[in-house]
Amino acid sequence: MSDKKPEEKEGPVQVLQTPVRLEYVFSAGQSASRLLGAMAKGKLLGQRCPVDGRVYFPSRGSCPQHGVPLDGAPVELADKGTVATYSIVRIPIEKVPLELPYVTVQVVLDGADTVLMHLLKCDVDKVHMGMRVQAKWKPREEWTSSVENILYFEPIDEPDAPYDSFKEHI
Amino acid sequence: MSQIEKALTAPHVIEYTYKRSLGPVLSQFFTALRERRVVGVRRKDGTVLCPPKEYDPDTGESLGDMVPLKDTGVVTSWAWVAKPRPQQPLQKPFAYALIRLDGADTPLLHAVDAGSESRMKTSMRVRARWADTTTGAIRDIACFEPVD
Amino acid sequence: MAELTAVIGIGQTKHAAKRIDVSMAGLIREAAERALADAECTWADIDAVVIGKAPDMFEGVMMPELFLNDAVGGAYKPMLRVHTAGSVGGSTGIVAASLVQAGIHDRVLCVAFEKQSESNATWALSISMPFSVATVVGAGGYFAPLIRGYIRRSGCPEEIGIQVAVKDRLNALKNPYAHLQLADITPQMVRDSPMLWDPIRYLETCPSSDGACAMVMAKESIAKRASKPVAWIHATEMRSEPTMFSGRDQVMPRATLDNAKSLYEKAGITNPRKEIDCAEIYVPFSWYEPMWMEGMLISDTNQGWKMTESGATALDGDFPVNMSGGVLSSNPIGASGLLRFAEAALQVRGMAGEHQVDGAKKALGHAYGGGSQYFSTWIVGSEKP
Amino acid sequence: MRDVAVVAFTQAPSVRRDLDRNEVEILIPVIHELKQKTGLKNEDVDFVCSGSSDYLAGQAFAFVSGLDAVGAWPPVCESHVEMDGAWALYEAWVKIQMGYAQVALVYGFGKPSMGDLPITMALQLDPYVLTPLWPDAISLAALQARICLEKGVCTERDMAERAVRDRKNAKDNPFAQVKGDFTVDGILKDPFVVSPLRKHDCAPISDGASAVILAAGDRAKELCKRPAWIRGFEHICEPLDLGVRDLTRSRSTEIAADRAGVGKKKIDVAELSAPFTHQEILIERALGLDDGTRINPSGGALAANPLMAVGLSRIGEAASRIWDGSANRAVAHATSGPCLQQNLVCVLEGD
Repeated sequence: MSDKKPEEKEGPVQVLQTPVRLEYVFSAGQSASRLLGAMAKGKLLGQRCPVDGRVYFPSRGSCPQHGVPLDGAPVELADKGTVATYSIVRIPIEKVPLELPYVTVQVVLDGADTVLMHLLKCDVDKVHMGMRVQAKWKPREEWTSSVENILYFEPIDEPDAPYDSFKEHI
Repeated sequence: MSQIEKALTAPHVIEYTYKRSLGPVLSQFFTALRERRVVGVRRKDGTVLCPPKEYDPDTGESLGDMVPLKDTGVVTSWAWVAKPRPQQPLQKPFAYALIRLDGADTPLLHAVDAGSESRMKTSMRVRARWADTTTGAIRDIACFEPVD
Repeated sequence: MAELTAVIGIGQTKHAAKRIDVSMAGLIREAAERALADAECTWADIDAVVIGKAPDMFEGVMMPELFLNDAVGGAYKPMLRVHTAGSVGGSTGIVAASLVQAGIHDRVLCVAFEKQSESNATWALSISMPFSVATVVGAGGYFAPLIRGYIRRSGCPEEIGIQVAVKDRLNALKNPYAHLQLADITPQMVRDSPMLWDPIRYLETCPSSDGACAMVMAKESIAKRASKPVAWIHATEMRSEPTMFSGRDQVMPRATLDNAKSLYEKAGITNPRKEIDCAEIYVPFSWYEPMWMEGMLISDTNQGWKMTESGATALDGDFPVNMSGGVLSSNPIGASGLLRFAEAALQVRGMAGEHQVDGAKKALGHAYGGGSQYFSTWIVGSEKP
Repeated sequence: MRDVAVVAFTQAPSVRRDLDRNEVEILIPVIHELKQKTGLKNEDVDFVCSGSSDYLAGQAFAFVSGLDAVGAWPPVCESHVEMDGAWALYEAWVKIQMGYAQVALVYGFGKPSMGDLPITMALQLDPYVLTPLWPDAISLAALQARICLEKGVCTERDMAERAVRDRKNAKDNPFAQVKGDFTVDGILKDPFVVSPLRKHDCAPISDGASAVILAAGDRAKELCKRPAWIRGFEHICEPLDLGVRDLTRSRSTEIAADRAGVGKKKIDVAELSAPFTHQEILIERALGLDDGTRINPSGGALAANPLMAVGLSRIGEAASRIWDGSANRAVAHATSGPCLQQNLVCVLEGD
């Protein structure tokens, strides 16, 4: 027992602080594990929908449009692609290796039929739809089974892709 | 389906300290706890709820008539926790118990430090053991202890 | 086949960044008690309760309806908890209406809420999951590229986003329940506000609010006896599609177009622009007003911004939108959809106060959520369908 | 009321921990098999409803990815409850009653193994006065069990008999997790987990998923030789606070059973979702079941407890007994909340 008396003047208790901490073990699942395993070797693996043949990257294990598993042979993709759309972000977030303002992009990788959300390191005034970009990888010795092996994308010296070639991905 | 392969796994933690505003009735309850007192609330039929609520759980009617209670009471049920988890109120074997405080008609849930399971008994009398520092929270009562 | 159903009572809280004067139970009771009073009934008259809110992590309570059910008179009654992302408020209203329309219950109370000040929505929405790359924080980061897509397609001028942001805040000044009360708002003020996720500026985004909304729905024989005007439910509709698939139109998803077509068909509406008197649309970023004018087939494709530009969507325009001030002025996420539905009902009841559209007889309530993939809508009218 | 029937049911095997698949990967084959069984395509389904929990998944909006398993294209009329799939089925039944739909797909899924489930469930309590004490789900059930034991509602032997029965029945259920031949005397020698509950008194922790097709009138007859018609359906919620409830009975189940007409005629089969043995006894009594009813031919929740799907699976299992002709009238039960706070009762008939 303590003899410490609370101060009467503190006023009524109006707010209760309740800490919550829950620990989980998260599974990447079959499809993402395969993709991440390939990333450890510097490879980008897409998966083809058995119904319409379109290539998903990243794949979540099923074609959301047809509700079928994507369990066929993987398709290796280039680490180059086209910016479908983008945003310039001026709010900081942990873990993003770029300074504010930075660019987030939806990239259609060459050979893929879906967009990948990622970061783009470039002059924010230069970013535009159709811009050609390539992945900037971490040094090889730092590769792990992680999407973070790609630090960000960077512009490359290739002519812009025509709007019609990527407009369905916006 | 193709063969199931071993998947990658990783730890994932969700951690946040929520800030809960209390409203008038819970505010009085927690303010009293900070002062090492317990209050309940009177329902229309005269019975007293503790912990108090700002409404009658059966009818939805608003409540607000606060009633001072003793910090002693009687155990109406209990469960013996031999291996406490780190979040739980005591880090040695203890009982969770429903405790009807003197002056109240409904029991509240809390921990009882009885030392051993053999000392626990439904209808045993207990008294609040107050925390050294009180902040206005249910754990201002560290636990209850048997009254001999 | 469905029983004719009407909204006979509506209640909402004063929405604010932090309602530290109330508990979660107190917040939903404030809305529910007002809805009961409006419906001239008591807790005991309610047959079932439907509770809606967005993710449980906002308040840090798993299935909080379990501890809140008795706070809204739900003890020993049927209770359902709806969660369909941002559209959840709308879906909550639709589920409650269904219980009456199916002939199962006579009077149902629905309550939707969010007490965002218990935590921080941006935190809850941006919990980074293992194996995923964190690129952006908050919903604005997700929607900004889509808005850019809309601008590219439609040629929508930059001024439109600013114009909506001002219009909705001016409407909010007429709504005592609205969170933001920006009496001095001007286009210049919006233009000068910080660019957060280009092209979205700070004042083009919704606030983060504590708030709740409640409605009592009743079958025809009860609604007919009400002493106040009621809002008859003409049609409800909902559609969902996956977040991402190859070739998905993220700007103008098929789910919104299918939803609109089906809703109007059910409500017997052939020309929504003419037959609907006003609409309360889920616009969390100002650009979504023109986008959903198109998505709800009220405007032709790529022309929605011209409705904003011409003033048609202003309170005194020929198609007022977001008379209450909309999501841009109050955003208790889980309740936001139900507030849209409630405003549509208030309008056709002629009970919208200073933000009443004169003679409104038919109104649209709309909500959407997820990655523009969940849509829920209804049409209510002052006359029976 | 319209004639509405459960016409198809699929489930994933319940396992203690499926570390190799995420929730969607568990769900995909379940929904795929359901479509194959019935020959239904997405365009044949008018309404989709699901049940799941963000806190089990450790992620906000976790249910959204469930749509990937459905293949929700063209866009579907769809809703989600943060409840067991049994309540999703109730919502779908309501939609069919009001004429909004003819055929509905309902699913529930959960991977509780990802977290420390008894502690996760403490977040389901009153956040002001209960959660900060972190009473785990087993301790709360133990408080209720002691009251039942001390008031003579049941004995430890009665409780153990339920575990023995359910585990024995589960031997015939390839999807069940805890099964085998045990003796009452044998398992009563086991130590307490949280006194007065032993391991056999508690349902296992299970990862799993299940899915059901509901259909109205003639559509049901086309899809199923002997549809399991829903003849009574009700669910009731009590206050959460243990102190204001009579924990020696399940009042909410009694009310729901009465409104669903459980007692009107003999019940051949009952599938119960009680996660603790004493709760199974309380539910049996609230439903008024006697020796004439086969209880938990699948093993019930005590043999496999995939949260968010376990209640829906009870409806599927009860319907399966109608389909195979071994029952003509069955009752299924689902529960949610601490100590049987919220309960659902569904009566199914063969004709």
